[in-house]
Amino acid sequence: MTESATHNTHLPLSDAEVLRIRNDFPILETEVNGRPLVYLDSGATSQNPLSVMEAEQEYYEQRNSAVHRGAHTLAVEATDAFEDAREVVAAFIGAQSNELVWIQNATAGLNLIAYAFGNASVGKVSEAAERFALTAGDEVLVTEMEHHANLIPWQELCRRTGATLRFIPIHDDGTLDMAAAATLLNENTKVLSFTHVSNVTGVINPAAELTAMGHGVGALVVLDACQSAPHLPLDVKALDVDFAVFSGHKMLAPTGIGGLYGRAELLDAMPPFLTGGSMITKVTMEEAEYLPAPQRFEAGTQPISQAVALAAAANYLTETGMDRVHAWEEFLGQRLVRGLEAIEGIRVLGPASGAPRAGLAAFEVAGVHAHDVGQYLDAAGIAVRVGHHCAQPLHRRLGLNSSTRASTYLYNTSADVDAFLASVAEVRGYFGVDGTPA
Amino acid sequence: MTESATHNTHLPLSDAEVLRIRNDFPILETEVNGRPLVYLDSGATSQNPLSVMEAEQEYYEQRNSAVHRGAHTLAVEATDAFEDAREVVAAFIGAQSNELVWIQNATAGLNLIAYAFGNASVGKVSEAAERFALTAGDEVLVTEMEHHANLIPWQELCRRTGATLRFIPIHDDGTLDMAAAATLLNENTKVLSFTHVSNVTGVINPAAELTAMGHGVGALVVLDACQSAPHLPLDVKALDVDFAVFSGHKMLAPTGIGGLYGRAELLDAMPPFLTGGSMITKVTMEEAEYLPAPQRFEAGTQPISQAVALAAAANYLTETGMDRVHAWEEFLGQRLVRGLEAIEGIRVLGPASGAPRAGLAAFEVAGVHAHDVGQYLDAAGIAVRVGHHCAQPLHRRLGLNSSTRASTYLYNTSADVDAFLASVAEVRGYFGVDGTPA
Amino acid sequence: MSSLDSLYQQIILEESKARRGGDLPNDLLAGNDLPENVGQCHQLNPVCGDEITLRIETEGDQVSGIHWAGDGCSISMASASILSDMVVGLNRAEVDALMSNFREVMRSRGKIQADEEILGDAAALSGVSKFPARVKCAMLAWVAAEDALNQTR
Amino acid sequence: MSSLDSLYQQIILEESKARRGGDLPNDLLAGNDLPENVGQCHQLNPVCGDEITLRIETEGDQVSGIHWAGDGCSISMASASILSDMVVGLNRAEVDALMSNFREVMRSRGKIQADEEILGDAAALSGVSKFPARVKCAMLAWVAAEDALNQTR
Ligand SMILES: Cc1ncc(COP(=O)(O)O)c(C=O)c1O
Ligand SMILES: Cc1ncc(COP(=O)(O)O)c(C=O)c1O
Ligand code: FES
Ligand code: FES
Repeated sequence: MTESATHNTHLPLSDAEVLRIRNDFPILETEVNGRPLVYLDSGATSQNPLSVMEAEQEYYEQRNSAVHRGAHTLAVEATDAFEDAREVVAAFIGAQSNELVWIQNATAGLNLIAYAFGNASVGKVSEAAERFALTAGDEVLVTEMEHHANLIPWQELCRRTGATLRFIPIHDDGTLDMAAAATLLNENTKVLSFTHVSNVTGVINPAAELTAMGHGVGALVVLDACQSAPHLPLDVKALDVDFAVFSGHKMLAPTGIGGLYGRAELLDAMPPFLTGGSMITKVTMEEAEYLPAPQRFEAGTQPISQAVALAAAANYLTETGMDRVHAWEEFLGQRLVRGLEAIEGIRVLGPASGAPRAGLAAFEVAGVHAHDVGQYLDAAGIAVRVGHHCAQPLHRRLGLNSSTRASTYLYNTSADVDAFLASVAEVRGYFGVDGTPA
Repeated sequence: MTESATHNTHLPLSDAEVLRIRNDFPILETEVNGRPLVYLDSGATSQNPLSVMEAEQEYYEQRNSAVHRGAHTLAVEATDAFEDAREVVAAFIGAQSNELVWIQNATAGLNLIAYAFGNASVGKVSEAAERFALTAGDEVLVTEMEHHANLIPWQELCRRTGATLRFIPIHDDGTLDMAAAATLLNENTKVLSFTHVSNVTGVINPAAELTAMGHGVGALVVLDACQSAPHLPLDVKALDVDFAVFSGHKMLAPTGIGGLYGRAELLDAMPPFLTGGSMITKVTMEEAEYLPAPQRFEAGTQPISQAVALAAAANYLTETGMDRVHAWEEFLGQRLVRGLEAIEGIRVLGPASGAPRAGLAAFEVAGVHAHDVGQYLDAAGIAVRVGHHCAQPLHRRLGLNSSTRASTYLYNTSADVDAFLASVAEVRGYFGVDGTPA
Repeated sequence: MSSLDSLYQQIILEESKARRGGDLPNDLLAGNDLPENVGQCHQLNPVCGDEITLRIETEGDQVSGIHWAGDGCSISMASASILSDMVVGLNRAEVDALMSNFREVMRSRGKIQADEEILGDAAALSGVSKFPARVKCAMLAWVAAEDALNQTR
Repeated sequence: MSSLDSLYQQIILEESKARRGGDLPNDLLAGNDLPENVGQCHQLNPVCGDEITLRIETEGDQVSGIHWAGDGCSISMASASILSDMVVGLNRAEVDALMSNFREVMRSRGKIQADEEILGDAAALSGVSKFPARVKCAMLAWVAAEDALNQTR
């Protein structure tokens, strides 16, 4: 076990404890452009602790094999590791293990749902699958703050089925217009899909309330938990959502793995998406019969070692304590916003300081393009994300094309935030747009 | 660099050199049930050399980041690593790098093709995409020896579009009935999809000839290269196929990664499959415009470290020499079959000894169920695969439900084969079905 | 005894060839129009594709007959054979008790010692519990029997 | 000079604000009904979503005018501004030579030293070549110009 085992989970996180946590993350010790790395891009992808890398290494050195297929010992051990991982990760989000489907990433998970609904909408399908079918007149409702991953799959589903895509608008401060949501939801709404936390504004949507509203009109409710599962205690049962997706690489795990939660009853009724080996019972040249969920949705050789690594990451987070992680990031998020608000020429997207937000902040620098801001910070060793963050409609709504985003995680200190703020304060001067001669 | 760098690539592989190669594979040194592991299940999944594990570890310790998105240094380095990997793996199969799409596994790749064709078949699509559209009257042609991964996606595509699925039958020795192929191909055939090498019989199909026949009637030709890319020098351009798929975990790389080759012209014309971030140019709440290939088919955060690892695996194989790997496995394959033919009560599926086959052999043991055979071998530390190997129709055609399969790779010695044969010779006696009292 | 030998005990190998009760005729496989006192269930092991169709006949509270058709590994065939022999003559409560004991032993990963008093010949299947991948084999006929019995009145 | 300062040389910062040639009116963005001697091209940088629409007017073999509209980072704006200033007055062969030299320098990852004799003010953009993620920024206007010029006769 690495350092993390020594955490005192009774106290809130502190800079001192974060410094201990950082020992588990070798990449955080590297230098960039001759400066110690200040990694503030965990909203895009997070870094992996040693225990996660070791879990994967151990898997390849001791029990790598195809799962659910062989009678030999390695295959049994690989299968155990794989299914144990499912149990750990399912528990991490409050689900049962038969309700967790492995996916490549959240994007694939949202596509899985949209395509399965699409498959229920063409040709002969089972009676159970009919509830997922969409036709002209049906509506899919999303929000104006969605990541492209929770928007385009629905656009394409609507294109294929003739259903109509609608969206809940946002207020100027980035929060969702709940009054509009109430008006837009109606008996034609078959699907309500929304992000738990915005990856741009840091807004935390009232997920339980929205879900209840969606269920009130009989809609299936899909939660994009990409920015919540890694950062706050997530309980899909408590929220009562029907589906949820998240990506491993945003929560201390490798790329190539993620999770799709679906209520058991729904997963079992839903038609398959990807087809092939390991998800069937009986196959003839003419047709195939499918296994129950979750196997029905796991065609072909699965990302086994990545699932094992994701479970190690979930364990790392659980051992640290998700409530502590959340509280620490709330603290960092407020520090970010307060600091940015104090710098001239900066406009923070989303809620002002004091209002609830996740541990991230996107902003505009008057007169300096986001890519130039990012480049300046990079020269100081500070890694942030620039661009539209896969949320073009949201940026357009807020009147800009791109922004700069700093996003924190459990391994960031207040010193990271302060170094970032100090650098941002220099940007307009460097580019000669602060009124002083350049 | 590990041992492999010292290979003398002018000589054919030999047991002595294989023993050196084995030093690169830590798992091959483990014991199973108190006996040294004899791993003969590479047809299901292969083992990873140190250089592959190190490449991934190095990635996470030094440059893990989101690609194609950030301006910061880590993001640039991750993007370089990711795109360099694409170049290496594309070159490995004789393709250009813009013709290689990363996929989770071969199954996902075949589904990608089938769904993209399906998407070209509904609603308004671009003119360029029309050539992929299928309707009633169109035909998709596969073979009777396909893995479920190259069968069910086409069944489902046909179900959705009204097209008809046909198949080329096989001879009793497992080889393809080429006369039937010639008859079945006709101007309605829009797609011809076949496996390069059978994962059950070891038959190597005449891919270039079949491709020319398919093109002769204007069909698009898809190659399932799962069992060829890892084991023989593969040149998709020389074969002239339109699409090809393969899985990294069968070629010394981790799970969670594979490659889809598509002729540049086709990939650029084909509609997208998965949609979301990183594959778009412009997105509004109403619609999206898509990037050219390969990005168009790579939605969301990609399996970046796995791509880097797959490139390391391709390098390992190239340094060893694919012609040498192929020749060695031909030798092992013949040794397997000759040995099995000499044991009473064994029926080998596929071509008899002397006839060409890949380095694997599946067989039936008279009176003993395949799972019992596998269990017996496992107790001796020998890992083989039992079951239908995701090819139920092929097994049914050969008159059985399941078989036992031994499959070799570059790290197997003749001693591995001999240990396996010695154990197989004991099986019928152990289960009391050889006529002698048990 | 090696763990392989504890899996394939002599009695297992014999029972797998005896296939007692394995005499359900083909024309009854569909299981149509069953009278109230007869239940039938088809089970498939998705790992291997092996199948069994098992019919149970009752007289009042008692199992009066078991017939099945199917193919599978020695474990699954021996298990069906032993089950057929043991269950005929038991009443529902006795079958239930037997089932849950058997299931518990099978799922114990070798941790629970089979009680021959309770399990009789089925105790010979306890070696299976150390081979998680084979537990489904041993359970196949039992799951079918449980379901078939539940259909009867 | 730090590599950041070599990227953002004073002249770049100035040109990015000057935006010479950045005067293409909105109603010409569609680029309909262009006469033979006028070419126009729209380019989008997919990494950031920034766009430029650039129009080239020719008189015989010579470029007689450049006008563009667009927004982007300082590198892309400076590059468009410098290009507009340099290319007007050159003939096709000269533009071709300039383009290919500029492209070569940009793609060199800092390995090829820009020749001020050939590249003039555009040599100030050579610091970009050490930042692969920004090369597209510098090339955006140039790719548009190349395409637009190819449309003219
Ligand atoms: C011939 C063939 N095709 C397809 C596959 C599917 O590969 P994967 O499970 O990696 O998607 C396999 C491997 O199982 C195979 O052998
Ligand atoms: C809110 C949200 N949804 C979806 C995604 C897509 O995740 P991935 O790229 O891992 O599929 C992201 C991350 O980029 C995100 O922040
Ligand atoms: S292997 Fe099929 S039932 Fe045992
Ligand atoms: S960042 Fe968009 S053009 Fe430079």
